[in-house]
Amino acid sequence: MSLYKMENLRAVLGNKTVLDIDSLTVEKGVITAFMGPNGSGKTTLFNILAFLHRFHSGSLVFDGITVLCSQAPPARLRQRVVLVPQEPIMFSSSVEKNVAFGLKCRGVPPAARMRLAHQALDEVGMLGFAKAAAHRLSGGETKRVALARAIVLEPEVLLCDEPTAGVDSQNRRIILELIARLNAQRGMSVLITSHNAPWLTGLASQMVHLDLGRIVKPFAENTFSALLGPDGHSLLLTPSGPEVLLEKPLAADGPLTVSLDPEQLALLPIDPQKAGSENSLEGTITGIWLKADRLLIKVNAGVELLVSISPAHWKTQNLGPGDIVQIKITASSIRILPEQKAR
Amino acid sequence: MSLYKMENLRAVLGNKTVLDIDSLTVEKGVITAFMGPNGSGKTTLFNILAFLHRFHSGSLVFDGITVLCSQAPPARLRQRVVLVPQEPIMFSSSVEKNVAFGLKCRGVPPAARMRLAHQALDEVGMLGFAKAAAHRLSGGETKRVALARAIVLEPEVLLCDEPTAGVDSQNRRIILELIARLNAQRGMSVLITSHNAPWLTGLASQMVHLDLGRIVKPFAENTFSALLGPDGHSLLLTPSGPEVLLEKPLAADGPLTVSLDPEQLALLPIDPQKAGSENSLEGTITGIWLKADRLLIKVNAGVELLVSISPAHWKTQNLGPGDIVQIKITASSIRILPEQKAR
Amino acid sequence: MGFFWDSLVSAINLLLAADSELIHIVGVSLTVSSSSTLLASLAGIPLGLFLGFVNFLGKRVVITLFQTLLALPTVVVGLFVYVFISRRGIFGPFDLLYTKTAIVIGQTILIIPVVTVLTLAAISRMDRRYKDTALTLGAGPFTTARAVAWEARFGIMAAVAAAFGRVIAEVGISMMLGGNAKGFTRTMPTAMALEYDKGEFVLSIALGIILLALALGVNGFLQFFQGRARQ
Amino acid sequence: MGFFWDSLVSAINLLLAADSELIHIVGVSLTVSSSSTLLASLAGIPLGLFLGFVNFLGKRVVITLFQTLLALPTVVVGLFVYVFISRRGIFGPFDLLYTKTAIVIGQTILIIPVVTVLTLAAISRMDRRYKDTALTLGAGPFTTARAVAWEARFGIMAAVAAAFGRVIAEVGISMMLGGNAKGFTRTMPTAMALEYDKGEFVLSIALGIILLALALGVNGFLQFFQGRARQ
Amino acid sequence: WAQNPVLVMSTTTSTQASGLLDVLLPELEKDTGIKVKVIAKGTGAALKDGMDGNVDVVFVHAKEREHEFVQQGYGTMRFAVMHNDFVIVGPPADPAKIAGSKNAADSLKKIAASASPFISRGDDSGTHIMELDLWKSTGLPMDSKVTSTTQSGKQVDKVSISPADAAKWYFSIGQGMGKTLIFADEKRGYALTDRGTYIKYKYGSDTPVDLEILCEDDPVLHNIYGVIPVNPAKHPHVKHDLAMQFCQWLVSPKGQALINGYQLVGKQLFFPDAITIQTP
Ligand SMILES: Nc1ncnc2c1ncn2[C@@H]1O[C@H](COP(=O)(O)OP(=O)(O)OP(=O)(O)O)[C@@H](O)[C@H]1O
Ligand SMILES: Nc1ncnc2c1ncn2[C@@H]1O[C@H](COP(=O)(O)OP(=O)(O)OP(=O)(O)O)[C@@H](O)[C@H]1O
Ligand SMILES: [Mg+2]
Ligand SMILES: [Mg+2]
Repeated sequence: MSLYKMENLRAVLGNKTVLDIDSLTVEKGVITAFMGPNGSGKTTLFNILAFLHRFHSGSLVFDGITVLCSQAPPARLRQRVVLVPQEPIMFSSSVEKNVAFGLKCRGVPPAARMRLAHQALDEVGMLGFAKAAAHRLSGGETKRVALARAIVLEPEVLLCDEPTAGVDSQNRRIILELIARLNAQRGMSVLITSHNAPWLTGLASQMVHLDLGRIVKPFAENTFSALLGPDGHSLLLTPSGPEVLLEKPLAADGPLTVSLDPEQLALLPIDPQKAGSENSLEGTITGIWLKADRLLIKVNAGVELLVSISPAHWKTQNLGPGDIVQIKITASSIRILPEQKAR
Repeated sequence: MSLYKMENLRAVLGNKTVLDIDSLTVEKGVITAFMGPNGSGKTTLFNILAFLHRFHSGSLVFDGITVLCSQAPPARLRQRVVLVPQEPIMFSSSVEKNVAFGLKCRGVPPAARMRLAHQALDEVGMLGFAKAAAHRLSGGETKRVALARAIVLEPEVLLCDEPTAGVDSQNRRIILELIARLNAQRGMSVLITSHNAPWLTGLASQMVHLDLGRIVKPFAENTFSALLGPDGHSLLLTPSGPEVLLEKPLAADGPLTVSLDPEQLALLPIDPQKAGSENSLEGTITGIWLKADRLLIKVNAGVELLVSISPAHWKTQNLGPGDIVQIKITASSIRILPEQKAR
Repeated sequence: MGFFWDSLVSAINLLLAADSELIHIVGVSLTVSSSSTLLASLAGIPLGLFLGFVNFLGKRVVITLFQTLLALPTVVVGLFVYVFISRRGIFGPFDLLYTKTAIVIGQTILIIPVVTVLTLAAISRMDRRYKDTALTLGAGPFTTARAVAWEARFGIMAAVAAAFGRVIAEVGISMMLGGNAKGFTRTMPTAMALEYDKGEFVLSIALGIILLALALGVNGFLQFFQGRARQ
Repeated sequence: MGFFWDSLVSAINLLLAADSELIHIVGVSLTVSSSSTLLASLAGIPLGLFLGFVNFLGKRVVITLFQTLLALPTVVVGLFVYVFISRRGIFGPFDLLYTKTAIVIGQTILIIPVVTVLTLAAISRMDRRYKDTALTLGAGPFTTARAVAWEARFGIMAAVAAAFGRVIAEVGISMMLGGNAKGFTRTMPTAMALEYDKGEFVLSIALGIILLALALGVNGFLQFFQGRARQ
Repeated sequence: WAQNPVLVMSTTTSTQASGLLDVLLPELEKDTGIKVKVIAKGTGAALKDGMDGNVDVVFVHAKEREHEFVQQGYGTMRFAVMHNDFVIVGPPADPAKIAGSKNAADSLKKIAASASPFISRGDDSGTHIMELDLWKSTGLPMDSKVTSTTQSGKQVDKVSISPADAAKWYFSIGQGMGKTLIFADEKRGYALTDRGTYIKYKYGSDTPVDLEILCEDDPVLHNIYGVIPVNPAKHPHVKHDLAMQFCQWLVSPKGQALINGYQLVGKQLFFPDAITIQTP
């Protein structure tokens, strides 16, 4: 079943179209991840999905209920959806009172609400701070209390805007485990944003990529700033690196943003005869990951490149970290991205 | 030469000792990284080192100048040190005016200051936003403009409190390259905090680990919450996992925090005969890194464990990502950490 | 300077004599101005919160009107209320003119705009995230307003303090609606105005000193609680 | 209600007649109250910023004193200034009594505490990071104060608006130090008080309506610029 | 004293400011048990209070308007209570040379001729009306100014008059008697004042005004006070019986003797009109 259904959803802030989603459906009961560079509209979208801010045109359907852009966001839906913002703010009272706030709004009696608040604080490892002044907490502590303040309400939908930014590595893991558990055990729908792709891969069952407010094909990895060669037929990935030939010539001013599809890159052992040949870069393997059923190889070639190959192919090549390899860039792997401009 | 020299530096906020540094020297002209869990006092320390907040007792010497705890932080030193805070705030004017602010304070004429501001904005990829309203930027955009606002001043010392949290992956790389360049080309001393250890390793030449306001031996990786077995002789790393025998019995209430030294862990191919034996865990290899001259192997064994081995040893074992291995935990690899408590 | 010295000595003498008339006047002043401050706060704080939170057509105009009402002259308020409560007015039969109640009504009208505008100013500078946080945690409009008002409490307290200062020193309305009747509706400022009219400058200033001492007491008391609340 | 209708019609008639006396009174009112608001802002805003930023022994006491001075009675201010500028006072030779300057002096003293306390309230709620950001970027105390004041500008504007409202409708000081001399120092509020004393209630309210219209104009003008600044 | 009947009276500021009421009212309460709530304001506003039924009795000094008040049915009857007199005061230097004059109109002429500052109350008070009558009797040219207001939908014109060509020296300040004297002192000018207020500001103040009586004893300068109960036919709620009792007490030998005996710094301020009392 679908939780959110958006059609032609547009949000304008100032006089800039910050969000422009043609069509997007978010499923119920799963974890959906929203990725995208800074300013791509993630926070704007979450504020709309939490019924806090208005949108400008288009349609939004939440669990079968149509939300109109012409009206103030519907207050009665807000009890079903809770947002943990990117930079949460604490009310200037104690930590436990902050966590109990939402329960109080829901009419939970004082004793029960303190018990539940302490339980939630324990989950994020902040129980020891229950009586501390909430507005004086450190950045990461605030983040964790804000999560506790949301999950204590056991909402149908939890919106987490970068829940782990600023949180230390141990607590990051605890938070991610907590989110996974809430989803698995209670069927809570979770929407999450992050710039940290690797750990999201295992967690989310749907990944939405945003750029300049639009939904785009993912290109999170291997995105570079590049210069067009003088004839428009080639690209310079690094100021000192080799040229890469393009399929067809381009006309552009200044630097371009290009993305290389990891699946379309080939990894070859170094061949002294062919050194410095066209469309290939040389680099050192610095890491290897397992991602779904593919291996991701990280190569430092002046810029860092990711190459995706099958585990079977890997075994045949007998390569390991520290080895020097050659990456072949096919013209079909190159995607030119629209340059990000203000207003 | 030493840039900062601290002795018995204590900071008390509310009625909690937030910082208590016995002795610490930060070198000039290098990049120093400060690591530590949430609430360990990183931000508090940076505010003191930027001469913004006072400390409570002890001594601080900056470049040969003694700063007294009994007096307000010395204003004249502030022009030499610039802080980029964890959650920067923008003045409600345009982005370029924000970046030019510090130059104006230094009496740079208007034309020059706009040129320099635009240059700095270009470095962090925010030139397109020069005329935008600074206080309306997204989280990551704010972070990047705040960095531009600091580097445009070319200070002797740059303090960056989590400069990359909330910044997208492409710009994260740009920022780190920028910081490395400022250090290498202009000899700028850089102090940086982050929860993201991996990339700091290559960047920083000194790493300082904080916990509960004190300087501690590093234990960034392999830190877990564990339960003491009923007799006090063994530890439970995962609720369902095997027990790990300790060198000597312990007495403790509730969960403990333990850290396993990656160097002291051994990686063995799976041995069906010895399966489930004491002090060993089974898991899947999920990643391999090169770090300095060692290989770091990431194993998912219910909890994620890092094992450090030599590249030579790795080659002999013929293992790869996806393979199942056994990790032997020696009693000497276990370190019990003090539990973090509020107040 | 001898003049101020004389006044100070007279003020102390007046206080030491604990004159029953003086005590009555002080009592009237305090009762009247705290009542009107209380009533104006009960109306003005919610009004300010409403203007800060709810968007409606012509809101800017309403805010401008309230800001204009900061310049409400006491004579206008006095006459306005007079028309209603004078014997010929609608509320004539209640015999309100020249009573403390009449002063309270007039003063409340006078300072509602003060409390409203300053409350609005206090909350309109609050971080928008306070409101959003309350809303997303499921708070209704009242709880949200209360949560934000709590965060803006020092600003709102300044609004109330400004309103109190305005009425405890107020002459015009107290004269017109209270009538400055000795033993009934004479307040500190009207007593001062009378002494001034009589040419008794020293006595007038002496009463002023006592009034300021009174205000100092009230403020010190509030500061003490603010200090405790700040912790 | 006929009374208010009469007043409104009279106000319009007065305006249509463009009576030279009325124009003079309006002129005096505007000159005097904008001068005193300007002077009080020049003193009160820096004072408020100072109290907000600089820590010194007894700061809490000084703040309490300023809060107390919100209750400064006009009679006290009037007499205080009178003692200095009357023919027998130190500044007697300057012949200031019963001039517009005298009113400006008195009104400025009256509203400095208003501007100070409300400026302090406005900046004390500002995010501490504004100050820290300015400092770390190398700003001196003045630039830092200016940067924070800029962020608190709407609160400070409310402070100034409150002060302006206070003086444009002020009677006591204008009477005592200006003397309400027709053609010289008569202001809108003193003219209203006079008409009230004469029992000319309709004329009094008519003047009040004109005064409020004037204040509305000033505030509408300010709102317009606020609106532009907000963009 | 909650049970005591309370009578509401509006009066002119001079009766209150002179301190006379502070002597009369306690005695009244002793004799009759009546407690008086005093509302002091200008003569015009005090009479208006009576017309609106806000008070039970008015105690003012504007003979013609008082008669009008009774004729129009607002008051039941007027009791003549007492009088004092007006004097013209001025700076000791006396630039208009009027010292010792017993002719008020003549003195004003000289003041106008010398263009010396003259401070007028300008507030339609009894004193102001008297002053304007004096100016009219000088035969000097007068300016009149018309202000139109609307009352009950009809246009009503108010005419205010003042000496012509006097912008430089004629100050109309619209304030009470005391303030007028202070103003005159400051401006080294002349003023018409009732004797009581002058005595108070000259001899009873810590900062005495530096003014001398320059013209007095002109028969036109009498200032007569009357007291009028508000008519219950117009305002049934008024305490007419108490008001009558109060008026009768005021004109009784006891009341008149108290008025006669009231002195400020050794000088008698008011002279009883209801009965003749032998002054020793
Ligand atoms: N009120 C506003 N007026 C103009 N532009 C705005 C306003 N608010 C946001 N923007 C712009 O809209 C864009 C989207 O902002 P948003 O906060 O949604 O980005 P984001 O994807 O959350 O970015 P980040 O990863 O940095 O948090 C940004 O470029 C931002 O500058
Ligand atoms: N004013 C204060 N009163 C009481 N405690 C405070 C105050 N300010 C900070 N603290 C506490 O001091 C500790 C250190 O805070 P600090 O901000 O320096 O941590 P940090 O290392 O920067 O953490 P993070 O990684 O979350 O940013 C935290 O536990 C915080 O709650
Ligand atoms: Mg965001
Ligand atoms: Mg921090």
